[in-house]
Amino acid sequence: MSLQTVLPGLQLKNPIMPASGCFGFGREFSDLYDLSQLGAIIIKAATKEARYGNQTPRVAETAAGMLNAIGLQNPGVNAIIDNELPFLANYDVPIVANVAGSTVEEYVEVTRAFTRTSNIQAMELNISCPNVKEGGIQFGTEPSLAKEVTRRVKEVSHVPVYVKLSPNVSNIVAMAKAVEAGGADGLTMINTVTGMQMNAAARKPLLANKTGGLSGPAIKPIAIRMIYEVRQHVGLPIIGMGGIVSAEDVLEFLLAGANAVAVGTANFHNPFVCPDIINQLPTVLEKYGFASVEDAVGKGHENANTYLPRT
Amino acid sequence: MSLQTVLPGLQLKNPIMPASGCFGFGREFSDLYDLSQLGAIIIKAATKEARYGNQTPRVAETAAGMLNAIGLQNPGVNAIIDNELPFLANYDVPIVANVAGSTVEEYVEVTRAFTRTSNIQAMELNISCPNVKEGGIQFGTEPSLAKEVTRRVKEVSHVPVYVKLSPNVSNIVAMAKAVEAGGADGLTMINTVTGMQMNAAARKPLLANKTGGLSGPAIKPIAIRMIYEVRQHVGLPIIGMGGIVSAEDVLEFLLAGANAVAVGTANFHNPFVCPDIINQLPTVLEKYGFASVEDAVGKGHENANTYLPRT
Amino acid sequence: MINKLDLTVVTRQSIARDTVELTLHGFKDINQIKPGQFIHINVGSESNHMLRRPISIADVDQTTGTIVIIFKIIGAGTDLLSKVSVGERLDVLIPCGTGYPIDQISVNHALVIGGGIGVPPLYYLAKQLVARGVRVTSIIGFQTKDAVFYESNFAQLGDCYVVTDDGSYGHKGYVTSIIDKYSIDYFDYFFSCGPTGMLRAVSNQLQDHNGFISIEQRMGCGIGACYACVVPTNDDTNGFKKICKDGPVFRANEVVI
Amino acid sequence: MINKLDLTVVTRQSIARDTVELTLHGFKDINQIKPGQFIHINVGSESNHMLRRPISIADVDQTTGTIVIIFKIIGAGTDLLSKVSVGERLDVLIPCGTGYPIDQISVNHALVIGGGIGVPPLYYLAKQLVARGVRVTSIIGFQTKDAVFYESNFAQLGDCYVVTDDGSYGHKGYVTSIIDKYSIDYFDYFFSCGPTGMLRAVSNQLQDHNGFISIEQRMGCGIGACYACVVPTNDDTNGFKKICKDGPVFRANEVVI
Ligand SMILES: Cc1cc2nc3c(=O)[nH]c(=O)nc-3n(C[C@H](O)[C@H](O)[C@H](O)COP(=O)(O)OP(=O)(O)OC[C@H]3O[C@@H](n4cnc5c(N)ncnc54)[C@H](O)[C@@H]3O)c2cc1C
Ligand SMILES: Cc1cc2nc3c(=O)[nH]c(=O)nc-3n(C[C@H](O)[C@H](O)[C@H](O)COP(=O)(O)OP(=O)(O)OC[C@H]3O[C@@H](n4cnc5c(N)ncnc54)[C@H](O)[C@@H]3O)c2cc1C
Ligand SMILES: Cc1cc2nc3c(=O)[nH]c(=O)nc-3n(C[C@H](O)[C@H](O)[C@H](O)COP(=O)(O)O)c2cc1C
Ligand SMILES: Cc1cc2nc3c(=O)[nH]c(=O)nc-3n(C[C@H](O)[C@H](O)[C@H](O)COP(=O)(O)O)c2cc1C
Ligand code: FES
Ligand code: FES
Repeated sequence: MSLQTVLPGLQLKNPIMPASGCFGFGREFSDLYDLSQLGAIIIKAATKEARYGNQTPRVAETAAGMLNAIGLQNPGVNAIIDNELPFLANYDVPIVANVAGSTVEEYVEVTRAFTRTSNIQAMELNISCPNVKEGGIQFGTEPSLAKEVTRRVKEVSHVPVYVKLSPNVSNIVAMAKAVEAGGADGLTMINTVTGMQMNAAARKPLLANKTGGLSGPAIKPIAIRMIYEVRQHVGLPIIGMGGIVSAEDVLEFLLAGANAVAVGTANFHNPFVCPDIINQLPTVLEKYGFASVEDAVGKGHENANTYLPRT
Repeated sequence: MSLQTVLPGLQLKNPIMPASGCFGFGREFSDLYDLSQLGAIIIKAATKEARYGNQTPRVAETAAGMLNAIGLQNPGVNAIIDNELPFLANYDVPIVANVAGSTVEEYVEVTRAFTRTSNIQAMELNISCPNVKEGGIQFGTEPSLAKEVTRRVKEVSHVPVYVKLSPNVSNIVAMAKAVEAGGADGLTMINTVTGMQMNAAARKPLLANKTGGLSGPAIKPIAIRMIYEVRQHVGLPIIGMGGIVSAEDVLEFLLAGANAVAVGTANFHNPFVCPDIINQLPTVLEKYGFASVEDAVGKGHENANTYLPRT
Repeated sequence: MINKLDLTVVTRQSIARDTVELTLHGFKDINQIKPGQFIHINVGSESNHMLRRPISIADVDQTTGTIVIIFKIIGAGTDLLSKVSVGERLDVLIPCGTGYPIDQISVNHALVIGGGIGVPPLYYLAKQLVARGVRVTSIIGFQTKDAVFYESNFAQLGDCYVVTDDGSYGHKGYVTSIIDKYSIDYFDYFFSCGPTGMLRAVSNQLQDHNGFISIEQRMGCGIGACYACVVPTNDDTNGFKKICKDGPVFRANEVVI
Repeated sequence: MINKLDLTVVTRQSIARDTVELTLHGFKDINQIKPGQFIHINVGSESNHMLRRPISIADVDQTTGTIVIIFKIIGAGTDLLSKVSVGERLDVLIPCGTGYPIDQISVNHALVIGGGIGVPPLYYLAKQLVARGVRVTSIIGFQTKDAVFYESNFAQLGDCYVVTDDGSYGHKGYVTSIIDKYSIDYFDYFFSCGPTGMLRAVSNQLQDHNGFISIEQRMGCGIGACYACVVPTNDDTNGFKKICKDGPVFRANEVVI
């Protein structure tokens, strides 16, 4: 059975890729299995300079999920290009760089920095960061800001740009349309849902950062709903994510309209989750009567926009 | 230990009440235990006329939660006043009516209808309904609409009005401030998060209504975060809800700034969950060093607005 | 009155492919149970399984004070339930719903028609009818040979026809074909439980007969409080019934299926 | 290299209040394990417990091919873990982290200082030191008498002082008071594991000595990929270490605690 699928910049052997921030730069997982099995790898966020991130504790367990407030810790875009990407180039797997920043200028600079490497095949624009210039409003919750940062990044990027949508919005379709208007080549969705846990003994929020991003199966219904809604109105390819732990979950995302998927938090529960899902996917597709991955995409809709690859 | 707490219109023996829609009008649960044990009861939504609601299936199980799309099925405000409230008046427990509508006028008419009964002590304005006149925009996601419907309802209401906030918004604080400006006496939060589940065999969304509201422990971190954020900026009393299943959960809500709580979905898993929590609450409060319910409220904050009862 | 109880698993047996029979002990008032009622079972914590699972009462043994349930493993909840060990306890709501009103009707010869996991509640019904001197003819349908269960139990109570969709056992075809083939029209009431498609076919074919059907729907509370399980009534009142409380048993054509 | 394995529970024993000792079998390369390393344990499904729990390796038995872990029940995860039965299998990542570098240092007399659930990893450390001819003095601290465990195990390896916060057993006070009281300064390395407050006090008091400490933090992946468990280094480089991979053992004063 064919698991292949072609998205802008990405020739995927299969639609499964680890999500940004849950797989580092692949080194640790490369000790566990051959990374060339993966459809692609989305690496940890890159900012202009190295960032230490938030204070610890940075993670908390929640019902069917977890909260994280890592705070974009990363060695900076240049160190990533020099020290991490060459290692990943040893594997036969497309790499998606995750780009973050606090100002439009930072996004643009990180994107420009990446143009000097041929070791990435696409970029994922993480617009869930607060915009320091706009007083901390998130790029990802204000359509006009999202459109603007997409447009500016597209001007300098040498690879297709996927914009990663935040679920913390009243109207996800408006956000998708805004980044489409900004020239996005694709969407990835969803990022984490902002949440909090209290530490009753300490009488304060458990995470040092107070709030954190909720991920895992708890948010899967939110992700499916948002992908379904966006697919009704927007024709861009979608890489879906949010709570995937099994091949059945992947099928649910494909039916909702995702063209491929990313697996985040589940890597912590089972570090082999990505190859496990890749192995089980053909059986699950067959069980439900699908002949290939592409055959299942969007089939949960009566009428919907479809992404038609430009081949 | 004192579990008492006083909120506008509500003299609560304890801070535990069943959430709207998860307890009907109390009849079924009255066969299981004495309803007078409860802090209060929030009854099922009332609309002007009887409504049948959505097609079935109306519920689906999700990881640590469920989706529902009941669709405000209810016998209409007059039948509720005549057939349901007199039964509840047999118990020594404050009743909160949940008011819903598709237009501002419907909210006002339902509220006005309730003025002929003395069997309710407060109202909860369910502003998560789509406004048919405004093309289906939810009252609960647009601050100006929320303010307007609050103001209009307050004009006619004979009891304090709590406005129930929807979590499906970019900025929950803006919503809380808007309904405060509209004259709300208190807040209840959160309503369900919009979600979806796919039925792979049928190749369509599992719920007949396609989308449904996500509730249960899965959404607890979202509820805690929103209550914490609102408590930082708004001084209204808050009845917190979203995923409560235990007395520890209740404490988490109190620390985040809730003055009392409602328990929804957990009633389906354990129909005795409310009395169970009421029994366990003193032990849990004591374990964490609190002398009463009111002693714990807002203690998870360094600095926050507090609701000071006007006594 | 509905009770919340921990019942002890006394026996656990696989009786057909993916089909498990449990005997449960611990409910004192089993003589209260009406055929067609169900229990609402907690299959896991709130994190694993927020919603209980409704399973019909398939038999009641007054002497041992036990009840029997029979269920098919179709998803995560029934899978977990199938793994309980003898001696473990199950948290259940019992008894739920309104059963077949056999004491309110006068019946001489009953036709009992079950399909798949709709068969279990009909067994206790048939036993109760026979105990009241009613002659019982039963037609029980399954997908395939491996799925057949309780044939001999029904056969002990009267004529029993078994059908399978694929003809791998008993008669090939649907339960309705048996009614035609053997011109079964000498009964005064029919009682049916099974997939919606089957219930529709049965209700259509037997529209000139009195009868009762038992229907399924996804449930929340299981006690009548949440409006998850409603079904419109088949009249002009715009009315509705709650399957968990007013049902699962309804007069044929009482509700829209 | 880290392995994901199902280890079989060989013994399960309560050794102090809320404190459970498990012996686990099934990891072939146990001679690879360094004292101070941990295993990352899956305690439930993704719905129940998304995150694994890190627990130190307390002992390794080359002859039976087993490892020992000792943990305190402090929350839902350790509670579930405490309920495993002998014969059940635990899904673990093994071995995780970087242990005490005892083969890279030259040591004659070691002072081992443990507090509470920081005591377990020090037992395998002490055994390995003794096996290398090192003299070992140990100070182990607990909250109260009921919580004390492994006193005789440590006593068999050298001088062992037990302290309790409330004085209900052994010496009253903190581990640091023993060092003062008995003027323990004749060691060339100290090795410590326990609550952060204790590690700070020990590091302060023994700042003129060489030593190693083992620290805790809430973890995500447990293998170095997620940056959940970082700790800043104690120098001017603005650097950091990952506790799950570079640690949990660090040179005293190498990181900011
Ligand atoms: C009144 C009544 C009596 C029943 N009696 C029996 C019986 O005796 N034997 C038997 O095998 N089955 C019976 N069923 C069906 C049984 O409830 C479902 O097969 C079971 O709930 C499936 O749970 P799951 O977790 O395995 O499946 P999943 O598909 O994983 O369940 C997901 C959710 O859907 C619900 N659901 C799925 N299928 C059904 C269904 N057919 N009816 C109602 N809810 C469903 C589940 O309860 C759960 O909330 C009965 C259903 C009803 C309403
Ligand atoms: C390297 C390392 C070695 C450890 N070795 C041992 C040991 O040998 N024996 C022992 O009893 N304990 C040990 N701990 C602590 C142990 O991991 C926690 O007690 C345990 O994770 C608590 O889980 P819980 O579900 O019971 O508690 P909960 O508080 O319900 O756990 C909630 C979350 O917080 C995390 N968490 C809570 N407390 C801690 C903690 N102290 N350290 C790290 N994460 C925590 C849990 O892993 C989980 O993700 C060690 C911790 C680390 C980091
Ligand atoms: C620990 C952790 C770190 C993350 N870091 C990033 C990041 O750096 N950039 C980003 O775009 N998303 C990040 N995410 C979000 C994930 O990529 C993903 O969108 C989200 O977790 C939902 O998927 P999941 O439920 O499968 O984890 C992170 C998530 C987690 C749990
Ligand atoms: C089946 C069901 C029906 C509900 N009906 C209503 C309703 O009629 N009006 C309303 O304001 N909220 C309704 N809610 C939302 C709950 O009152 C509550 O806000 C939400 O479920 C979160 O709490 P929980 O996680 O404890 O269930 C309903 C929830 C469920 C699960
Ligand atoms: S399941 Fe709640 S009313 Fe029937
Ligand atoms: S726990 Fe993931 S890096 Fe340490």
